Amino acid sequence: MENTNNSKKLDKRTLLKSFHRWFWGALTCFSQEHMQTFGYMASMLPILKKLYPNHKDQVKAIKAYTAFFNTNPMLGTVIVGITASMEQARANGKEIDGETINDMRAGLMGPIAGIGDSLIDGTLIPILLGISLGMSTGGSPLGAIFYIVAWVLIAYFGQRFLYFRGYHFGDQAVSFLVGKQGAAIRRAIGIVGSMVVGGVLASWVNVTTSLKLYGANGKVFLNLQNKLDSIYPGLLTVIVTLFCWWLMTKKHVSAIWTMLLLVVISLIGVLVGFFNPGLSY
Amino acid sequence: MENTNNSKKLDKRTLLKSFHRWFWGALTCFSQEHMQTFGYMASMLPILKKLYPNHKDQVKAIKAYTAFFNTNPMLGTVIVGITASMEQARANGKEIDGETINDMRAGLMGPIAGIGDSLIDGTLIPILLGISLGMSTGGSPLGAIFYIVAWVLIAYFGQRFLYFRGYHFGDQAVSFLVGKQGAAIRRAIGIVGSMVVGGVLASWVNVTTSLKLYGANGKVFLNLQNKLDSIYPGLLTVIVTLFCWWLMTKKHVSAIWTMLLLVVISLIGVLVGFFNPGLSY
Amino acid sequence: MENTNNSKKLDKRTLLKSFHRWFWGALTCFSQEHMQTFGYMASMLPILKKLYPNHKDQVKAIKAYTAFFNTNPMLGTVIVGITASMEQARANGKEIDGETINDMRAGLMGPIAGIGDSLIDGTLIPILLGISLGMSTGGSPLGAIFYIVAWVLIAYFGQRFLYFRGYHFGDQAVSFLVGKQGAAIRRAIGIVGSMVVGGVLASWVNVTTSLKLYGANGKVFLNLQNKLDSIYPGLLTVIVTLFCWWLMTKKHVSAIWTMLLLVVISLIGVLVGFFNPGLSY
Amino acid sequence: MTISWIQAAMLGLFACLCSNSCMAGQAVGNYTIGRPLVGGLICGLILGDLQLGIACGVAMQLVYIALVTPGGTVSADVRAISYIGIPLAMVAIASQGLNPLGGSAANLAKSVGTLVGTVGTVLYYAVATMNLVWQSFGWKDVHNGKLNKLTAVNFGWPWISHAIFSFLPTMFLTYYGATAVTALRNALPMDGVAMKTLFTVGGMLPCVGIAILLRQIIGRTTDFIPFLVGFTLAASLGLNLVSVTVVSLLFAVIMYEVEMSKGGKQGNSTVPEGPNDDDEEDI
Amino acid sequence: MTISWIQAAMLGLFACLCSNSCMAGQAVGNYTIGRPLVGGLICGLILGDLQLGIACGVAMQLVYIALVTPGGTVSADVRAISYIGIPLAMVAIASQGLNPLGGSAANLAKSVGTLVGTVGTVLYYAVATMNLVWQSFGWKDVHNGKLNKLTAVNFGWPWISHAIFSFLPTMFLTYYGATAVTALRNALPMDGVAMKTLFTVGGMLPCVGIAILLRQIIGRTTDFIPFLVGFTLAASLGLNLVSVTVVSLLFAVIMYEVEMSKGGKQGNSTVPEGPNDDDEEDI
Amino acid sequence: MTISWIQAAMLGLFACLCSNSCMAGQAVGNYTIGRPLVGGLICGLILGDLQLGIACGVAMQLVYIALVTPGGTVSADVRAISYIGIPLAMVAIASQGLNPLGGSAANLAKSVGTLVGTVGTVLYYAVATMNLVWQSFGWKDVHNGKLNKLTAVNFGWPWISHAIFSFLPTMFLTYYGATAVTALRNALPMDGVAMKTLFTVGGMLPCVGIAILLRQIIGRTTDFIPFLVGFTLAASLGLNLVSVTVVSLLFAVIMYEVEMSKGGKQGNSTVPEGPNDDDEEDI
Ligand SMILES: OC[C@H]1O[C@H](O)[C@@H](O)[C@@H](O)[C@@H]1O
Ligand SMILES: OC[C@H]1O[C@H](O)[C@@H](O)[C@@H](O)[C@@H]1O
Ligand SMILES: OC[C@H]1O[C@H](O)[C@@H](O)[C@@H](O)[C@@H]1O
Repeated sequence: MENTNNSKKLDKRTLLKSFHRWFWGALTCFSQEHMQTFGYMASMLPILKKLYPNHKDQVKAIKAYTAFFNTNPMLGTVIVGITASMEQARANGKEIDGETINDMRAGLMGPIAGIGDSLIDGTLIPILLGISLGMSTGGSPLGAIFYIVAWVLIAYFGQRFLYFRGYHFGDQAVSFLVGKQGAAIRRAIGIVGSMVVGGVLASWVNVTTSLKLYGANGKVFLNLQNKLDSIYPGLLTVIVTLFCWWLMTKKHVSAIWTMLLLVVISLIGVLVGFFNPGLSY
Repeated sequence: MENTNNSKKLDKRTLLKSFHRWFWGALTCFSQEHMQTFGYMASMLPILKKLYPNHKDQVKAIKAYTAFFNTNPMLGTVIVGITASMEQARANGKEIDGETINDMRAGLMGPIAGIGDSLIDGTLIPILLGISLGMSTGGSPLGAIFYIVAWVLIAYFGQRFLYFRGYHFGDQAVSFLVGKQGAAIRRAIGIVGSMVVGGVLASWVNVTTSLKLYGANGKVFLNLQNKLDSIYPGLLTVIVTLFCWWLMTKKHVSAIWTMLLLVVISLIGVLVGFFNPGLSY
Repeated sequence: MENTNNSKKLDKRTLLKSFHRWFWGALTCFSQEHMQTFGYMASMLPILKKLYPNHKDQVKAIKAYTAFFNTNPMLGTVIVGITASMEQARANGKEIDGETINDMRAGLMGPIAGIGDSLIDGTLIPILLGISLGMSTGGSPLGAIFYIVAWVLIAYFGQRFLYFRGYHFGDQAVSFLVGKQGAAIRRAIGIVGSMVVGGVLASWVNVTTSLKLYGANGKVFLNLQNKLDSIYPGLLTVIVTLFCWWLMTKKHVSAIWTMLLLVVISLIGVLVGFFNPGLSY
Repeated sequence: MTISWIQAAMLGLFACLCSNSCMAGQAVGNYTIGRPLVGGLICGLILGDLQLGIACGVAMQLVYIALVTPGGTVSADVRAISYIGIPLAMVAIASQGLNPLGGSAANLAKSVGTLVGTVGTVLYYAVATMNLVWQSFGWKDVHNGKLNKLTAVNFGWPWISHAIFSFLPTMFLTYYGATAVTALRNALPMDGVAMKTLFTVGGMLPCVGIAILLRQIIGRTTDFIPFLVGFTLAASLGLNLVSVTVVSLLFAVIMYEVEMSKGGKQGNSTVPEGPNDDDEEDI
Repeated sequence: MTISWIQAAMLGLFACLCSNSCMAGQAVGNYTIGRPLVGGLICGLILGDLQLGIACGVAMQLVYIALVTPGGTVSADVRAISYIGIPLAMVAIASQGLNPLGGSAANLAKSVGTLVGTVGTVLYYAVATMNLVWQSFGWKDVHNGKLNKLTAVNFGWPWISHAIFSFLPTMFLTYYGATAVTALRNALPMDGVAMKTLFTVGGMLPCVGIAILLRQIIGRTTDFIPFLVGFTLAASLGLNLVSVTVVSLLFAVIMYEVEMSKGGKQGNSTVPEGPNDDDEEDI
Repeated sequence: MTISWIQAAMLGLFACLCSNSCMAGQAVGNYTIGRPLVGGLICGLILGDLQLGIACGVAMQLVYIALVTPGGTVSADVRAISYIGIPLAMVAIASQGLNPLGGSAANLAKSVGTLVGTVGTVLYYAVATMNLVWQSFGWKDVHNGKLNKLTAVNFGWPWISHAIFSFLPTMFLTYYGATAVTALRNALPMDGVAMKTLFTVGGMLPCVGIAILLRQIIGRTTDFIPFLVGFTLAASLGLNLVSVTVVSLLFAVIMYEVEMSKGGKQGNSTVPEGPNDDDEEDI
C-alpha cells in the first residue's frame, strides 16, 4: 500500500500476451513429469519482463514457477491471472515471496483440476457435442460448424474473463492466503475438489474384473465383479487409484513407471483371466 | 425478572381468543403482497388490548406486526404463541423491542414454512386422504366423514397445543434470540428450512420442456429434457425458481408481476414449441 | 512418568493369556442382562493378578469391570488391550481411576459394536462365505475347508493384532480420554457408530405389516406397507426399535421382558392380520 | 340431473369457504371443505346423489392428493375443483347414463376437475388481488389508530372478494351446467395455445411460491447451497420429504455446534464457564 | 439313512460349541463351526455322506449368509440350523431318494433349516437366561473377593446351560429324526398362529439388539439424528454398509474438528498455543 | 476412394494440432480440432466426401462424447481417432460400397475408431515422453538465465515430438490405407493378449491421472475421506458430477466455518470483535 504512486502496474497488452501464451501453450510442452510447468513459465515470462527490467530479477522471479504445476487448463486460467497480480504486488515491494505464490498455486491447482475436469470435460463439452451431433445427423456439416463456433467463442472469452478476474482478484488473493480466512477458503475449495475428483473417478473410470468361476454343471457360481460390487461399488477402481497414489507419493515412483507397472499388471491379469475387456471388432 | 409481583400476565381467555383468530383468520385477508400480515395483526389485537390499557400504547405495539409475514399457518401457530409471550414480557418492562420480535418472526417464518408445507401438505394430509380414500371406495361416505373428524381434531388440538407451547416457550425465546445460542439455533433451523424447501420444490414442482428435434429420418435426435436431466436433474425447475427469486429480491418486482411474466414466458414457450403440457380431455 | 524405573510392566505371557481368554470366552457366559461383562472380567483377571500382588488391590481393581459391557467381540478386542495398558498405568500410580477406564469402555463399545457388526458380520463373513460357497458347489468339501482355514487365521491373528495395538495404544488412550482431543475423538467415533448402527438396522432388519384392505370389488385399496414406505421407508422397523429403546432406557424394562413384550405384540398382530410373515414349507 | 338456483347458490357458498385464502380458515375451509373427497360428500348431499358425489370426489381427489401451495401460489384451485368441477361432472355422468362407479365416469370426472381446477386459479388470484383493497383500508386504520377496524378488514371485507370471485362464478357455472363445460371445452381446446399456456403457467406458479420462501430464508449467497442440496437429494436421489428432513437435521446439528464454537468466548449458556465472566467484566 | 445314539450325541456336542453364546468362542464356535457350510462338512463326516452334507449346508448357508446378531439378539439360531436342521434334511433327502445336488433337495433343506432355525431361537434365549444363574454366582464371588472362581463362572458353569438346551434337544431331535420334523410340521403349520408369531418375533428381535446398541451410543436426543441418517442412507437410498461407513467418516471428521474448535481456549494438543497457558494461570 | 500423399500429409498436420498435448492449444486443438465430429468435417473436406466424413465423425464421436483426461492420462487418443480412424473408416466404407448413413457403416467406423484410438495412446505417451528432452533444455536455460529460450522450449521444440509421433504415423497409416488396418487387425486380434492388455491398460490409465490429482489434494490421511465420499455418491448412488459438486459445496461451507471458528482468537476479518483485541494486548 505504501508508495502506490511510483508503483508498477501491468498494462493490458502485457496481460493479454501472457493470457494468449497460456491459452495456446498450457499443454504444448507437456510431459508426465512436469506437466504444465513450462506452459506456465512461458505465460509468466511477459509479466516478469515487464515488472523487472533488471535481468537478474527476472531470473530470480522465474524460480517460483519452476515448481510442478498441473490443473484443468480452462478454469486454471484464473490461477495464472492471480499470479500475475501477485507478481505485480511483489514487484511493488509488498511482502509476498515465491513461497506464498507457490502455496497459492499448490493449494488451488488440485481442486480446480477436479472441478474443471468435471465441469468442462465431463459436462460442458458433452452437452455442446450432444446438441451439435443432433444437427449433423444425416451427414450435414451444420453441427460441426455450430460446435466449432460456439465452443471456440465460449472457450476464448470464458478463459479471458477468468484471467482478468484472477488478475483483479489477485490483490485480495494475498489476504486470501495469509491468515485464517485464507486457510479456511483453501480448506473449503479442497473439500469440493476432492469430492469432485472422487466423482470424476467414479463417473468416468471403471476397472472391472472378468473373473468368473464355473461349477460342474457349467453354471457360474462366482462372479467376482458382482461380489466386489456388493462390498463397495467401484472397489477395484478405487484400489488401483490408491495403489498408483501410493506408488507415486510414498514410493516416489514416477508417473511413467507407474503406467508401465499397470501394463505389466494388465498383462498378467489378462493372462490369468482376471481382466478381459471383452471387445470385438 | 424484577418486580414479577406487579407483572401483567395474559389470562387463558385472551390467549384462546388470539389463537382462534389465527386458526380461523390466518389467510382470510391474504394478498400476494402482504400475505398473512393482517391475519397476524388480527390475532395479536386481543393480546395488545389486554396488555396495554392505554390506546396509544396499543397503536405503538401493533407497529411491530405490520411487517410482512408468511409461513405455514399450521406449524406457524407456534410463532404467534411466542410473540404473545414476548409482548407480555415487553409490557412488563423487559428489554425487548419491536425489532427483536420481528427478528424472531423473520428468522422463523421461512424455515417453518418449508418444514410445515412438507410435513402437513406434503405428508400428513396425503396420508390421511390416502387412508380415507380407501374407505370411500364404492361411493361410501365413510371415508369422507372419517377424514373430516380425524383431521379437524388433529388440526384444532395440534395448533392449540403449538400456540400454548409457543407461549410458554416464549420466555426462553428471548434468550433464544439474544446471544450466541439464539444465532446458532436460528442457523440450524434455517438449514433444515432451506433443505426442506429444496426438497419441496423437487418433489412437487416439475418444469419441463417438450422440445425435441427430429432428424431427416423422422427419429428424435435431440430430446432437450433428457439432455437437461443428464446435466442436473430438475434444472429447469431450479432455473425458473431462481429467476423468480432474482426478480423479486434483486429487481423488486412484485409477486403478481412475476406471475404475469411467467404467463408471458409460458405463452412464448408454447408458441415456439418449448412448452407443451401434453394433456387432453 | 515419574519413577518409571520401578514401574510394573505386563509381560507378553500375561497379555497373551488375557487375550486368549477374551478370544475364547467373550460370549461364553452371555446373558441379556450383563452380556459380555463376565467374559471381560475373566480376561482382565490375569492382568490384575500380575499387576497387584496384593489380593485386596485385585478385588478393588476388578470393580471397574463389573459394569455392563457389550460390543462386537472381534473389533472389541482392541478395547481389552487398551484397558490392559490403562490398568498397568494405574498400577504405576498414574492418575487414572476406575471411572476413567469405564468412560473409555462406555464411549467406545457402542460405536465399535456398530462398526464391527457391519464390517465383520455384515461384510467380511458374507464375502468369505460367498467365495467358499462357490468352491463347494457340487458337494465338494473344498469350500468349507477353505473357509475354516482362511477365517480362523484372519480372526485369530487379526484379533491378536488388535489386542496388542490396543495395549500399545493404551498410553495415548489416556491422553485420548482426558481433555479436548479425547472428547473430539470419541464424538467422531460416536458419529460413525450411530450412522453404521442405523445402516445395520436398515440393511438386516425389516419389520413390515401385511395389512391390506379390500374394496367391494375385491381389489386392494389400501396396502398399508406401501403407504408407510411412501412416508418413510422402513418406518415400522424404526418405530419398533425406538419403542424397545424407550422401554429399556426410559422405562428400565430389561431386555428379556422387552422381548417377551414383542412376542405378545406379534401374537396380537398376527391375530388381527397386521403381521404375516407369509412363509410356507 | 339438473341444478336449481338454490342448489347452485349453496355450492357458491361452500366455494367461498374453501379456497386457499378462504373464509372458513385454512384447517376447516381449505384442508377440509376444500378437499375433493369432502367436496364429493357435500355436493352429493346438495344434489341428492350421495354415491355419485363421493365417486366423483374420490376420482378427483386422487389427482390432487398432495397439493402444496408454497408461498401462496396454487397451481390448481380446490374451490373450483370441488364446487364447480364435481357438480358438473355429476351432471355429465348422470346425463350420459354412465355407471357412477365405473372407469369412464372416473375419467370424465378427472378431466373436468383438471380443466376447472386450472381455470379456477384465475379466480384464486383474483380474490387475493381484490383483498389488496381491504388491506389498503387496513393500513389507513393502523395509521389512524383505529385498531378495532382491523377485525373487519381481516374477517369481514374479504367476503366481498369471495362474493364476486367465488360465489357468483360457482353459481352461474353450475346452474348453466353441462352447457358451460361444453362451451368451455370448445372455446379452450386442450391442444390450443390458451390451455397449453394455462397449464404451463400452472406448473410454474409454485416456483414463485418457493421463491417467496427463499426470499425469507436466503441471507447470503451461500444460503442457496443447502437449498440446492435439498433439491438434489429429492430430484437426483428420489429421497422423499421426511428423509430429506432427517438428513437436514444432521447438517443442522453440525451448524448449531459450529455456531456455538465460534468466537469461543461465550460458552453455551447451559455450561457456564468460569473465565467467560472475567472477560465480560473486562469490557 | 438313520442316526444312531452315538452320532446324535456327537451332533449334540457340536451344538454346544457353536451358538451365539457358545463354548468354543465366537470366532471358532459361532463364526466357524456354527456356519451351515461348515456344519454341512461336519454333519457329512459324522453321518458318513459328505457330499449330501455339504449340499445341504450350501443350500442353508445361502439363506443365512449375512446373519447379524446385534446386541445379542438372534432371529435364527445357527446351532439348530447346522446340527439339527442339516442332519434331519439329510435323512429326509436320503429317504425320499432325491438327488442330493438337485433343486428339490436344496428346497427341502432350506425349509427344514428355516423351520428349526427359528424354533431354535427359543433354545438360544433359554441358554442366555440360564446363564443368569451362573452370573449370580459370579456376583457373589466378586463381592466376597473370590476372584479365582470367576474363571469357572465364565468357562465352566455355562456348559450346564448348553447340556440342557443344546446337547439334549439336538440329540433327541436328530435321533428321532424324520418323525420329529414331521410331528413338528404338523403341530406347527406355517399358516398357524404359532409359527406366524414365531417368525414375526424372529424378524423383530434384532430391534432389541439395535436398541441395546443405541442405549450405549445415545446420550442426548440429537444423537438419534446420525442414527436416523444412517438408516435413511441404507433404507431409502440403498447404500450398503461400507458406503454408509465412508459417508459417516466425513461427518466424523467434521465433528472432530468442530469439537476441537470449541472453547478456543485449549488448542489442539499438537499445536500448543502460548496464550492458553496464561489463561490457565489466571484462574 | 484412395488417399494421396498430399492428402495424407494434410491429415498428418492436423494430427499434430490436436492431441492432448497439442500444438494448437487445448481449446482449439484438443477440444475443437481433435473431436471426431470436427475431425469428420475436416477429413471429409480433405478427402472430398463431406457427407461420409461427417457420418463417420458422428459415429465415433458418440463413443467418446465425455472423454476426460485427468492428470494427463488418456485412455483413447483423439488424434488417432480423428485423423487416422476417420480416413481409414471412410476408405473402408467407400470400398465396400456401404451406405454412408446406414448402421453397418457406423459400426465399422466405431470399431476402427476404438482400435486406433487405443493404439494411439501409445503415440500420446511417446510425445509426452519425448517432450522431456526439450524440458531438459529448458531447465538448463532457466539455470543459465537464458529466459528468452523458454518460448522455443514451450512452443517450438515440441513440434519435433509431433513430427515423429503424430505426423509420420498418421501420414503412413492413412496412405497405406485399408491394408494397414487389415494388417493391424490381423496382427492384433481383439481376443489376443496384446489387444486385451492394451484395452485393460487403457481403462486403468486414468487412475494414474486421478492419483496425480490426489497427490495435489491429499495432505493427511483424512483428506481421503471427502474423496471417497465423492466416489461413493457417484458410484453407489449414481449422482452425476454437477450434483456431486452441489453436495460438496455444503461440506465446503461447513468446513469453511469450522476453520473460521478455530482458535477463536482471530475473528472473521469482516466481523471484528471487541474482546479479542484485549486478549491480544495481554500477551
Ligand atoms: O408456504 C407457506 C404458506 O404460504 C401461504 O401462506 C399459503 O400458501 C400457505 O398455504 C403456505 O403454507
Ligand atoms: O452387537 C454387538 C454384539 O452383541 C452381542 O454381544 C453379540 O450378539 C455379538 O455377536 C454382537 O457383535
Ligand atoms: O486433470 C487436470 C489436467 O491434467 C492434464 O493437464 C491434462 O490431462 C488436462 O486435460 C487435465 O485437465
